[in-house]
Amino acid sequence: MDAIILQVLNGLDKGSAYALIALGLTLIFGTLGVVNFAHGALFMLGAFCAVTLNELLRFSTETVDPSRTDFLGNPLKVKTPYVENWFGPDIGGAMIEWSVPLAIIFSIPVMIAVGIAMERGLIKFFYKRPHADQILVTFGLAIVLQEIIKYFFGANPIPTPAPDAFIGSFDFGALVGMQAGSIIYPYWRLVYFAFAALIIGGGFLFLQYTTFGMVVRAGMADRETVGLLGINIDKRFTIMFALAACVAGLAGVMYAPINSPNYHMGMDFLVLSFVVVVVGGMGSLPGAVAAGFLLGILESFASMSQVVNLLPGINQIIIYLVAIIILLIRPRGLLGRKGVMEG
Amino acid sequence: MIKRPISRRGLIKTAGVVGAGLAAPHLFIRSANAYFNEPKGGTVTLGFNVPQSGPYADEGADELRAYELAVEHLNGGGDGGMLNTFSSKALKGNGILGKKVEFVTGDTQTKSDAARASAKSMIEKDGAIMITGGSSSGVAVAVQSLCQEAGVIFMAGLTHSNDTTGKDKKANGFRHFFNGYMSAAALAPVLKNAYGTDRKAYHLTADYTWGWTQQESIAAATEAMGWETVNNVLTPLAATDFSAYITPVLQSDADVLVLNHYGGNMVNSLTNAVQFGLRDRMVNGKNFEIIVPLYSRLMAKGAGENVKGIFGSTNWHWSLEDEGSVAFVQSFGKKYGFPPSQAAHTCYVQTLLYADAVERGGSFNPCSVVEALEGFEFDGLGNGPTLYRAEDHQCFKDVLVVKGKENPTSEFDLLEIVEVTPAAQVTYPPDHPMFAGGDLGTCNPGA
Amino acid sequence: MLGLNKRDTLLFAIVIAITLLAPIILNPFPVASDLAQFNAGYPDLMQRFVIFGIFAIGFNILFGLTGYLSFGHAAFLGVGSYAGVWMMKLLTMNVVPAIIVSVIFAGLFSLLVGFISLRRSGIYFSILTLAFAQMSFSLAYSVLTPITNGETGLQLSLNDPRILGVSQTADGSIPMTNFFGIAMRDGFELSMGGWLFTFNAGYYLCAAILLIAFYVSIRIFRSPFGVMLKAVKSNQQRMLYTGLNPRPYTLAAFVISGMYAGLAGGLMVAMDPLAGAERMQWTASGEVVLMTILGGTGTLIGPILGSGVIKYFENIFSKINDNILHDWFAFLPDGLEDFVVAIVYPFVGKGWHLTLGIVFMLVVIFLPGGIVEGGQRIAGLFKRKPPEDKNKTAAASAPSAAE
Amino acid sequence: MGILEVKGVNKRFGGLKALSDVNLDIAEGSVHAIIGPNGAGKSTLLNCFVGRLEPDTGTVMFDGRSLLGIQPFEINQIGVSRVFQTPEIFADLNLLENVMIPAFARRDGAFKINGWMSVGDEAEIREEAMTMLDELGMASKADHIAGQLSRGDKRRLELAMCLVQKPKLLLLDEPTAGMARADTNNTIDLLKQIAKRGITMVVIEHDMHVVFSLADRISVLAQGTVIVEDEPGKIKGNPKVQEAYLGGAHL
Repeated sequence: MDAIILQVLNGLDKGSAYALIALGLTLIFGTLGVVNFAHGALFMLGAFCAVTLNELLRFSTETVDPSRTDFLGNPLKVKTPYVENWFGPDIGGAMIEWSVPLAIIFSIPVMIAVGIAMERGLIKFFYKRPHADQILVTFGLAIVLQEIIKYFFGANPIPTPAPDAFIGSFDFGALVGMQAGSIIYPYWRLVYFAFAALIIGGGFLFLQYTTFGMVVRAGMADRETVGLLGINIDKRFTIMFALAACVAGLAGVMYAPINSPNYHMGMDFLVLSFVVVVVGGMGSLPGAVAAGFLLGILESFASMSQVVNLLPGINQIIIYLVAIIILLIRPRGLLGRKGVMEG
Repeated sequence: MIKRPISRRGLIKTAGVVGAGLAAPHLFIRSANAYFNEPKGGTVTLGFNVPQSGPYADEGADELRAYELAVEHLNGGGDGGMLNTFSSKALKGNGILGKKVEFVTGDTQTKSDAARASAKSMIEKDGAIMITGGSSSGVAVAVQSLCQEAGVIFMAGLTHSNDTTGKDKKANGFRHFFNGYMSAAALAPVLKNAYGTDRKAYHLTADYTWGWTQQESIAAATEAMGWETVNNVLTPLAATDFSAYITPVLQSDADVLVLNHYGGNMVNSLTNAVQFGLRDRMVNGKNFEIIVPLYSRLMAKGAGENVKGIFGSTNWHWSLEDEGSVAFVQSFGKKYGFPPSQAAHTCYVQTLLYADAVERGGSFNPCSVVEALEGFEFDGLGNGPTLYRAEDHQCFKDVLVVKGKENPTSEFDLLEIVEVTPAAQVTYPPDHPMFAGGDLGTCNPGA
Repeated sequence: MLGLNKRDTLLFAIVIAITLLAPIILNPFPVASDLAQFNAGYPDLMQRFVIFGIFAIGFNILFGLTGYLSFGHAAFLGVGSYAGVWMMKLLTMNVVPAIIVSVIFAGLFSLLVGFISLRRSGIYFSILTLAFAQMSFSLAYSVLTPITNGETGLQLSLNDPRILGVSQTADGSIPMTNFFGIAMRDGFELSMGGWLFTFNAGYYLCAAILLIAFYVSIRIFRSPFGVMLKAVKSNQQRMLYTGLNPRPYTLAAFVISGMYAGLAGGLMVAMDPLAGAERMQWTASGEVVLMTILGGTGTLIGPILGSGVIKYFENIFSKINDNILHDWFAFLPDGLEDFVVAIVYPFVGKGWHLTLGIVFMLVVIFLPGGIVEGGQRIAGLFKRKPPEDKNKTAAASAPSAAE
Repeated sequence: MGILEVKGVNKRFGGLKALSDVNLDIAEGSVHAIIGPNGAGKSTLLNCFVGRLEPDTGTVMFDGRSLLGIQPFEINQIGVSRVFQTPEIFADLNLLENVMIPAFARRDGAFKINGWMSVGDEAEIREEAMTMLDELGMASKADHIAGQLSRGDKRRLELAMCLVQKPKLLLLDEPTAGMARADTNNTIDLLKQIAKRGITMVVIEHDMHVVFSLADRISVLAQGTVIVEDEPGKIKGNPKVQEAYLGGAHL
């Protein structure tokens, strides 16, 4: 029982990441009709916003400590971050420690700028082009983005820890009177889940209750008609794309403490998030979210050794197997509409 | 960017062209030489095949630095590094057999296909007489068998699977790096001292050949001293989030978690395990412990604070105090500004060992090199007295047991050496069951 | 000639000439010159050009004609490779049975995958094929290791129970792959002045098969069957009400292209008897998609050009390291040399992916029809010269009329 | 007995009764028009003939064979061709290919791999297609891409594609929808010529001018049921029809 609850939590957590990426992806499909293979790269850029801020805050002066030596036998250079010099070790240290939450603020303008630049500079020329061209150009862009990150940050993962306050686990078991320590879950992962819920909920409210959202939803239902309305649809598309980039970026920022970011993490997520979007149904926002959580939870359950012992290798293929089954039963995914991306 | 002395390659080749140009066009069959890719003229070409893209690119870059350093030393440049401490004095700093050493580089992408393509291009296009490098066992085994077929020598880089010198061993291939069995043999006594003999171990294992052989080795060694292996769960290579594999550990009565992972998998699984509070856990009245049998300093950096206090093994570490290691760290550190990784060390040493074997054998003929290396005993290259065993082409030398350092003084100072396990303790018979099933075959000079 | 019209015959003749002379054409620089780095005329790369050309030609029969975008074709190549290696392990080192078995197994596997995946269209079809390929890859890498030898890749060993032939040669090594006694590694070198050309038996076997594959593809493109496949892409509704059943047409195209992939896989192991699981990964499937689009989707010659470009970058650009750059720019004053090297270095060697990404973007932005369109535009500049000249490219890509 | 016999066809969509007890008997060689106000069920009925929809009850017999439970391409193969309201053509292909495809379909059946033949060598089919294009006045455009034609030309192309199959029954769904008057008249002339070849035609049409110029018989459909079936002359004055068309607008 405990094991199942824990796997549900794991699944929700994994699903949060899938859902957040898939949300933006399906939004771009639905409104702009663009297959964006660079969406994973946006997630990766978000994570590297956290890394960059962390490194900026750690930018240090060097003083020589003659009492100790470095690996070559020279006197050791001791680094003191500027922020600690400026604000004192307490506040400065806290700023470094809280770099991931701070990076949320830092990343929003960055990701919006990236989104606008991408849409205005590249994507908008591809609205009318075949999907194959869109795939090629966005895939090229994804490679370029990740190679740039690799050039500056290297290929190895870079640790980006959460603030100390979030290190440790929350004891659900003790809360409901079960044995202490039986169901514990790391704070930061709970934060991630809450954050995802907030973004997803906020996104839906925004689309449901604002004029902008109405236009977007109308656009997803029938792109041509909205195009005919012509109320500066270009600008809305740009904003839409920037928002999707921003959501992917934030998902990346928050993910950084869970797994140390590396330059190819976007590609790792790209294929899975495409599967999520399609299983959910192209262009369906609730579908993407539902499929994200569904696949996350199933993936977690398939990892349990009881299951794997029964079906060796099931944990390797569960997502794809489920995707095949769902697509055969429901031709347009869980909540997809007819005619979207079927041509 | 580091400026390198301009090679005279262009000059020499131009001279060669003038000579060749005068001759009439002529055909020749590939196998006309005494052996394949026999170096003609004043240079010899080595092929450095390392991952330059993909997750191990940084490790590959470090290997490449070591190779360039080794070439510099072989050609008499720099401070000579470990040439000065090497017990064999055959190398004179005038290249190999008087031929200037040149090199070509390629990208393995850590895929066996791409690695073979890259190695083939070095052999076929650039006339490389020896291929070396790599950062995974799959690639090492694939390239090793290619070199066997082509008739060139393969000096393996970082490869830790038992199979490389076990069931997939080849006469033309040599491994300096240690392996899963040796990790286990070195770790077991240390773990016994630190954690006692009554422990229940839970294994998470990367689901491919290297992971399996390491898990098998560790399980056997720890069970021999009284530990119980409660579970072994295979994790997909592509896994990035290990939470689904960590939470069942909480449910089990295990009090030790063994992470048979490397690279990105290791960073993530260790980070996740620590996130879930495993290290603060008490089970059966004992502190829960995590073990990472194969450590890499480059990768440990990615796990940050999480490595502190965690045991593992490593082939070599820059903080070793022996003469050879100090000389290597000095010359590497002066050139690049940071200490070398274990991968860099192995690659540097392999290059020197190859060059030395050619000098001693007096020929670049792969069969002569094989003969010179088989049963070769040497010292002064770090790791103490070392034997290249003839039966399986595996080096036997001291293995380091290390622990994540609690108070690092710099970003390189992540591991501290707990024990240097002497070679005798990690030596196994060539017909050990974990290494059975292969056949070295005979050396292939490719002619 | 050969049942082809004039333009196709010309195109085919050009392709024949290029493939046969490739060892010379691809080695334009003398061995000793600095530019020799750009020579691609060594056996392994030439074989790869041709093998991936076959793979892409086959993929184009599916994607270019029917418009169904498969993201899982690498799985068929992988299955073909495994089948081929097993054939060599169990039967004979002659490559012919291995290649035939590769094609058959890939065909059967693509029949299964196609039968299921073709129940859906558009991106749903793409994801179904992707899912099958990823499952194949994951299982081959792990659970199926007894059959596939997992991470390392399936390779020959010294004690294979080979029915026709020996397990090991007299001198204790693994026998070489051969074509009725001609070893694939054999060949001869021609040295002329500073130039060195390698004529390799394996390459010429691949080239011969490429020519057959290319010829078959021309026949299919020009046949009523090919027209039906184009009809599938154009309007399935109309097809259905015109008395045509689109499903078997699409399935046939899928299986044919799967067999081409298997042929490519079989040739890969015939040249180099190792089958790695990575060749089934989604990135490998993506690669053939990129090759086709880059070259020019739906054109005859485009896929071959696209695969050539990508393989050239992978094998040539990735080998340029900073030492070589310093050699090249040695004529510049020191400071300037360092500067130039610093500028160029991120794009070559370990940065070859970056250059490839940029090439993808540039081609698709400026040449929507791929490289073939680039050729057409260049041909357009010389439009004064009438037909012959234009045929070269126009035949390859003139819109519907020709294709 | 007619070539197309429809008996007791009923079709429901959820709570909505789209067709109720529809009976039709269409004589071979005749032009039969089905008219009726919007939502009367005309298109639903047509879709029941071509395998797109399956009636809940009832039978549809063509030339003695049931059209129910078989696929659209099978229906076409036994001699039923259909023209759509918005022309369905192969927009990426040229006109000649557009017409050759149905000709191949007639000769080779629903599926045949003839990948070794060259289209260029199929002189007979080519000839047939060219003749058909010529008859419809489009021979000069044979190598144009179909997608670039005007709407009227697309309609004619679609007709050519149907006619080249020499169907026994031709179903036309609003063949003049959205056409200018001149084009409409051309189309009427064309359809009249086709009728002379003895091809049975079923036409759904709004434009009464077209209906009365073409039809031999007319069925009026209202609220899913046939209220009147008669000759054109007698339909005009029928009060039921006038009522069906909302308060009796003059026909």
